Amino acid sequence: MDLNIRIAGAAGQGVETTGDLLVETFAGQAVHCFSTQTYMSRIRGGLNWYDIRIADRELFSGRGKADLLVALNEDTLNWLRADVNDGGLVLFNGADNDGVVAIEFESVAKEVGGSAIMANTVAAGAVVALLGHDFTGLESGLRERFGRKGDEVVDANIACARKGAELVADHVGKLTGPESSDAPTAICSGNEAIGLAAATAGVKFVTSYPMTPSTGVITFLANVADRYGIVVEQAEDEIAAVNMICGATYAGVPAMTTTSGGGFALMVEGLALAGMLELPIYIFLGQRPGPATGLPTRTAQQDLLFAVHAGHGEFPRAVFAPGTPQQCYDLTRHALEIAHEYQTPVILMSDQFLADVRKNCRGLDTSYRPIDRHIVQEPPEDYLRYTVTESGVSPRAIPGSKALVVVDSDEHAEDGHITDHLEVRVRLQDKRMRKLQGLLSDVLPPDWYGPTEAEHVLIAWGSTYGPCREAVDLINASGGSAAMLHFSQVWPLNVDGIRRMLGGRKRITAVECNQTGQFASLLRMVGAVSECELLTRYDGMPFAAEEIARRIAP
Amino acid sequence: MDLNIRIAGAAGQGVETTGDLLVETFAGQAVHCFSTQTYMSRIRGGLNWYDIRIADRELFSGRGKADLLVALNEDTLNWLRADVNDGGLVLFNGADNDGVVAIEFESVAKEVGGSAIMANTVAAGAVVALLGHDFTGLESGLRERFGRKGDEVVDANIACARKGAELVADHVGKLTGPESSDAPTAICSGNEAIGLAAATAGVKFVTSYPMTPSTGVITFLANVADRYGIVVEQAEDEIAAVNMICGATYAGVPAMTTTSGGGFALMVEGLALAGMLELPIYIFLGQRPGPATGLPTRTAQQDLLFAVHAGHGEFPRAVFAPGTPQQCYDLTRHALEIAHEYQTPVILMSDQFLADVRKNCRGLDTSYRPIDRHIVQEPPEDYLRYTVTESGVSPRAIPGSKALVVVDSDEHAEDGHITDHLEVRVRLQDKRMRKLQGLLSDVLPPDWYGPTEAEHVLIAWGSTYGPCREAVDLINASGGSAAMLHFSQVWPLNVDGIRRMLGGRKRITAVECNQTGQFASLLRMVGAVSECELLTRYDGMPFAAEEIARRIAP
Amino acid sequence: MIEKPFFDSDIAWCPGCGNFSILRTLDKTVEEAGIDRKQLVLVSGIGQAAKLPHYTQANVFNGLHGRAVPAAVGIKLANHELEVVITSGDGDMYGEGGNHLLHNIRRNVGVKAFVHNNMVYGLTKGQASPTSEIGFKTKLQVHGVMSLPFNPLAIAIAEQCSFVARSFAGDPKHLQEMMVAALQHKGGFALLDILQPCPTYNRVNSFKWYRDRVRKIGEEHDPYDRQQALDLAFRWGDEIPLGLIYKHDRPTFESQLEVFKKGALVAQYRQ
Amino acid sequence: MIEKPFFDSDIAWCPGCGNFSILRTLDKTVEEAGIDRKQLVLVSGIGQAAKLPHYTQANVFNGLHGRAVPAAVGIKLANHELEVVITSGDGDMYGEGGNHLLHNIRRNVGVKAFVHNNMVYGLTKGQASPTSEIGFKTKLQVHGVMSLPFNPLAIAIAEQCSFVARSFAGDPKHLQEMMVAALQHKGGFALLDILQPCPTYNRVNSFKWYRDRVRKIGEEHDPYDRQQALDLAFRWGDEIPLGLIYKHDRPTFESQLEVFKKGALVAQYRQ
Ligand SMILES: Cc1ncc(C[n+]2csc(CCOP(=O)(O)OP(=O)(O)O)c2C)c(N)n1
Ligand SMILES: Cc1ncc(C[n+]2csc(CCOP(=O)(O)OP(=O)(O)O)c2C)c(N)n1
Ligand code: SF4
Ligand code: SF4
Ligand SMILES: [Mg+2]
Ligand SMILES: [Mg+2]
Repeated sequence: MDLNIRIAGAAGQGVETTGDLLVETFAGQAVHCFSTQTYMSRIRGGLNWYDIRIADRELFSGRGKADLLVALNEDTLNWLRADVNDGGLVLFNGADNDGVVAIEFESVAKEVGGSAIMANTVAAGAVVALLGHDFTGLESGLRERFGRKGDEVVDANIACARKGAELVADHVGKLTGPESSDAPTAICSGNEAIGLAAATAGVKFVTSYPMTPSTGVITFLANVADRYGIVVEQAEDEIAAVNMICGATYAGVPAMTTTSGGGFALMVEGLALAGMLELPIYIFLGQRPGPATGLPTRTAQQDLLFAVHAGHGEFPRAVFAPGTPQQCYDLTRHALEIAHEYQTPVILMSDQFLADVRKNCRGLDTSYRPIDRHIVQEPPEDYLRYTVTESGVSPRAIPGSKALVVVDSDEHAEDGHITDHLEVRVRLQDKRMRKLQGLLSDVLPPDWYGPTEAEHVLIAWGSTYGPCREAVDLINASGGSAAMLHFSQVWPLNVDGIRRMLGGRKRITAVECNQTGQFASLLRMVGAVSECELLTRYDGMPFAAEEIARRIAP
Repeated sequence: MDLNIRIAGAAGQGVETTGDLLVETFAGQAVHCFSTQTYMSRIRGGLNWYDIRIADRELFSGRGKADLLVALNEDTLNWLRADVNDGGLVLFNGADNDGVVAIEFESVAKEVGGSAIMANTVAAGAVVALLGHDFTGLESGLRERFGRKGDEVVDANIACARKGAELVADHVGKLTGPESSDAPTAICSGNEAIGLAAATAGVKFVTSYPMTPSTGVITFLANVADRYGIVVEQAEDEIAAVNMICGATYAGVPAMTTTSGGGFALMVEGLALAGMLELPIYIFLGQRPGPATGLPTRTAQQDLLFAVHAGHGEFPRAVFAPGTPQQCYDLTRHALEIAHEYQTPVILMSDQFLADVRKNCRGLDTSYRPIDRHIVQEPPEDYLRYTVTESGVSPRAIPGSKALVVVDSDEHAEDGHITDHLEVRVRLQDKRMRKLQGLLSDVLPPDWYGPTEAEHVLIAWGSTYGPCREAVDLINASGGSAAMLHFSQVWPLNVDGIRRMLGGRKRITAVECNQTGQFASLLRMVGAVSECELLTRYDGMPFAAEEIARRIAP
Repeated sequence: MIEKPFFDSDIAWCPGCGNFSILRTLDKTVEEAGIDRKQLVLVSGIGQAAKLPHYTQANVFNGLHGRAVPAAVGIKLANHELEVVITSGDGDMYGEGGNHLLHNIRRNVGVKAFVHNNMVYGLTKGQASPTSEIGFKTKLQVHGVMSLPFNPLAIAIAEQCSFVARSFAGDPKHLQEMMVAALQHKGGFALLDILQPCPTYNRVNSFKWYRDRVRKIGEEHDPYDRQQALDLAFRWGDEIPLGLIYKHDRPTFESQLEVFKKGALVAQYRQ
Repeated sequence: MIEKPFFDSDIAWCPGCGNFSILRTLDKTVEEAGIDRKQLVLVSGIGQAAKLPHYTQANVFNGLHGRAVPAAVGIKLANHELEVVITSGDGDMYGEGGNHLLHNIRRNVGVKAFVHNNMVYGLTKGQASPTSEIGFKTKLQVHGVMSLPFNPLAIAIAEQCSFVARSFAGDPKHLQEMMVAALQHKGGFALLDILQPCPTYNRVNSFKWYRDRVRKIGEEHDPYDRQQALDLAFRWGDEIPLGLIYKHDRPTFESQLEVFKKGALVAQYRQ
């Protein structure tokens, strides 16, 4: 049981609303879901779609073709009809049309006493019915969604859903959705997971300049700000954002910013500042295809080498790249901990694909569990902010305590004051760079998926986790011998560990959503691999598992 | 014959004026010179010095110790006296002091009818005399320098110089300077060479925000702007600078900006813009030690990996790193040509050391020889800015001609207009990246210096050219077997060529003014070397040849 | 994950958006003024407004968000024979690009800036812009905007900008007058702030809201009177003045450069 | 190439520099106002002025060139119990940092900005700054400055900044009065522009030049009168007004946040 439902239409037609409602409905019934979104850089018109894959086992990837296409307008029908699987169905928002199930959603919504915007509910009702799914899930979903708006709205929506169901009655049985299973009933998107992790980990100050696909994180945080006690402020530009969080972090609160490639480019000077001042800032970098504005609403993994080397001068940093919403949550917390433990900036890289992925998630703890900031509460009078230590980590005090805290972007002495003393320079630079050793000892080992003795290793990082993982299953099911090595931390790298895992394999292929194989380059740079094959995609769409399996010729 | 003269004093005491005068005097007499400057980030006080090394053969590096120290104040004397070679002399601006030649420069200047600022001339006269050098060179130098200010000033200066000479008469013969040789009588600093090359190559628009050590380039250009027909404008910030040159380049004139690491960080988004728009902008990056503000007046090579990977998304670029003022000149012109041939941004990396190096230079042509912009003068009516071609280079027209020229930072179609068509995206991205092949075919091969069969290869890039080159001589003179492989183009890299040159060597050592061996990392990343030793320095001072030879244990 | 190629886009604006009127009026202005489109460069940043150059015939430089002004100035300095017009959004010009506006008014290079001021960030789906009013609620400003709105006219006048005007997308006739005046202005940097309803993300400052408030300033107004001009600039609320609000005569950047006496830089390039 | 370590620096300013007086006056103000230095944070960017925090006793955040304001605002929002004072140069605050000034006046967070305005870039050896006068010649502006000088007071007033004042490094008494007023101001963002002679790179606007021109504004001036205030702000040349030029009352950013009702963010952090 593995079905892919595709809701497609113009921007402004409610593709997202319908999709969200359906994912929540299915998940609420403990069905495994995996949804993705594809949209254009415009507010109205064009072609957007929302894929919801449902199955009786955990899912990690989208699929190329749909089993059920819900076409919200005629153009969509024409464009996407060919991508429906044999035996699939098309539900069309319009007049009768050859071989499709046609319902005029808006008219129907109005007929049963709803308004035009309830067309989405009619569609959702029809889909749930078509798959032969239990209707109570959808009803309670509608109740939750519209409860605030009063019973009338709820009732109208339920009526719409029922009518949708009624109108497809003739077709029920043609498609069968998966049964409820042990899937977690909660769902979470990549961006929500990051926001929630930040809020619960004690981030107190968030400032960003809006930029797709990162905006969802700060929007999420704005909505939970009062609950968790956070100041969320839109910055005048990205430079302001990064410098504001440097200030806030200096003053003692965990702080973060969110951006995409172009905005990150503007933050690079501030990143180096955090490196020099030893400030534990957290930057969320949601990637999209470049260069420059590129394809603002599409996905890519093109900023890896940039992020790892961004900033003038040399300073330690850690760079994380989660592969699932769950990892978005776990690694955001972990990244904040690492940043504070080593007093150095961290970057968490995601992309449009993962930002919008929604998937059943177990255990996203919403309780407030602030991380340890590693702050010295009672510093001595003769406190020095940059005391040279063996680990490179100096005791950290914050202003307003018993000691003066001096930080300077110029090279400075242990007391934080500007220096031109070149021996001091070396001492302090060495101190800062020694933190790399600690960072290295705490590096997250890459995840291995598949048989230990696999001949062919697919190297993945960040959001390619899911598609690669499912590709491994596909390859092995058809007689291949593949495994995946997935990196959720991409900097620094534990060279010996990687060598051990990769040594003696017949084939190694880096699977990356970029053109040049950036992670493979990084692995070569640190001496972890010498040669490897590349499987790349850079048209702005994510990989699908089938595609990887197919393109990896045996 | 190889002497090192060190003029040292507080900022504001005329260290630079005296040094410049002496270098010009010696070079004017066809003596080989090599001068360097060391200064603090302040306007008055502190400790600055100016080393002038003179010899009877071409020089490429400074030296650690001085043979003649000119100490302009007492602190300086105390700090630097220990760094005078045995048999060396100290000329001290002050009252008699044990073992030094003491002259009160200012009083002497006033005595002979000059003013206090002519103290520098007294010092210069004394130095020239001490070395037993021909005095006419200094006199004509003074005439040239002060000619504009009238005969009186010239005469007073000459009187000061003569008096200085007179006062050291007792010590003449203790040090002997080199004879005139075949050295070019013109001298040039790294920064001047860049400015001159840009002006003569036809750069018409220069805009920068001041930042040490890059400011000398734009200042030079401001002074020759009227002569060469250039608009030189100080920008409100670095972001403005890079976007202004993108605009100017689009409109058809070669344009450039100058900056250092922190400013470059702010330009990174604009760099990606130039990559996407295919604009041949030229960025001069004068490095200094970071991170952040770091040591603003010191030297470093810490921005290599940053510069090579700067910018979101993937696009071709060429990065140059000259090793001498002559290369600064040649490569600036070459970089501009490459930029225009391939319609893509180029970066030229120097640093404080090389910026301030002054050395005899032959053949810095001051005549205006504008480069070929590769512009289609008469584009067809149906002109498309981004026509897909095999080389990736599209015919370039400029606005104001017979065709409309459309450029867009979003992904665009061949006509330059925004597109969401993902096949077009791939076609255009491939087109842009194909230019890398052309860039690669035009890559400058690294320079080999030393015996072909050397066992130990020192890898150098950029400004370490000179110190490494002289270190090779020192090592070989003392029975070693070393050669240098110097890269004046650091991106892209011709992997096979490098492998051929390095294959089978016993030892390879990368000599770099940074902590992590960034060029070695780059070589590993492209697969050109696997392992190599590192010899690094990152206290803000450049290498000296002796130091390299000494630190490379055999 | 579909492998099908996409189709090419039509105009990416919402039905009913004020941008359509600005586009039509600009086109009409250019036609009627007989401006040679080959000599016209439209420069923009990123945003909904910033897409305008794609929907007409002209040379186009669609650069980075916030950086239309420096790009335009670079173009104009490389070839001051070109007519260089910026058409971009309020976020672009007053937010991310604020520093460039500030310093280019001082520089007084003869580019014309037409700002589509919809008091919101359209393209990124409705966050506050620098001109959003206090209390304006969005998905990000959940408790409403708290910062005082940026007043582009007051700032420009305080900086003695050579030309400062305001118009309204809902009054194409007036808009055309102002565009013509800006294009005819030879005295340097010209700022034309255009009130542009965004029916999708700004439900407060709608067409109707503006129509009820805009007032064309009368003949009696002397745009050279800074005091009067500032007074108009500060008016907002029940009455919103439209028109040529301020002028200041001083030499343009271009007129002061020796180098330009020999013609445009690009024309001087001989090779 | 010397292998000897360097000595540590004393104060890196030139003898006779106006910065000394600003430093002394700030110290005196802090002492006399009884400000707890442990609760005081001095924030600066990069430049000669920006070195001030190193020469006194306070918490110090010496950040990036042009970015003092956002850093200060970040500090203040993380812990609004702290007294956060920016001391930085005109290039820093009005040039590179212009956008932050512009938008933080709107935001009205209670940080105090003391700008050492020497009308030149000191640290980088004498290029024009945004406030340099027309015709000012430097090594880079070889034909003299052509842009109209940036008028920080007029801009701040046009933006209805909550506190706008000007003083002169050559009049420590007046300077102290203004510093005290700024520090006592509880209404949000305060801008104090300090005329600071730079004898090394600005030979035009010398101590004497200022002394001959500065005029303390009289008691009769009503700082709440925007018109009057603008009038003073535009005065420059033979007479340069000093004093508290403008005030505007409106809620601070801090006072509007629910979250701050429970105390400073940093104090709320429990772990
Ligand atoms: C450096 C950078 N930051 C952020 C963005 C994302 N972004 C694109 S348009 C925009 C705001 C658009 O607002 P406005 O300029 O008012 O134009 P509108 O869409 O309202 O016409 C933003 C924040 C970007 N493209 N680049
Ligand atoms: C991003 C960046 N650009 C440029 C510089 C170089 N820089 C340092 S200070 C300065 C100007 C200083 O002028 P101002 O702020 O007026 O201070 P002053 O020295 O006059 O007191 C510049 C351009 C820098 N440090 N960082
Ligand atoms: S979002 Fe607003 S500004 Fe953008 S096109 Fe739609 S209506 Fe116009
Ligand atoms: S350069 Fe000017 S501002 Fe800087 S310390 Fe010297 S006199 Fe003061
Ligand atoms: Mg807008
Ligand atoms: Mg200054």
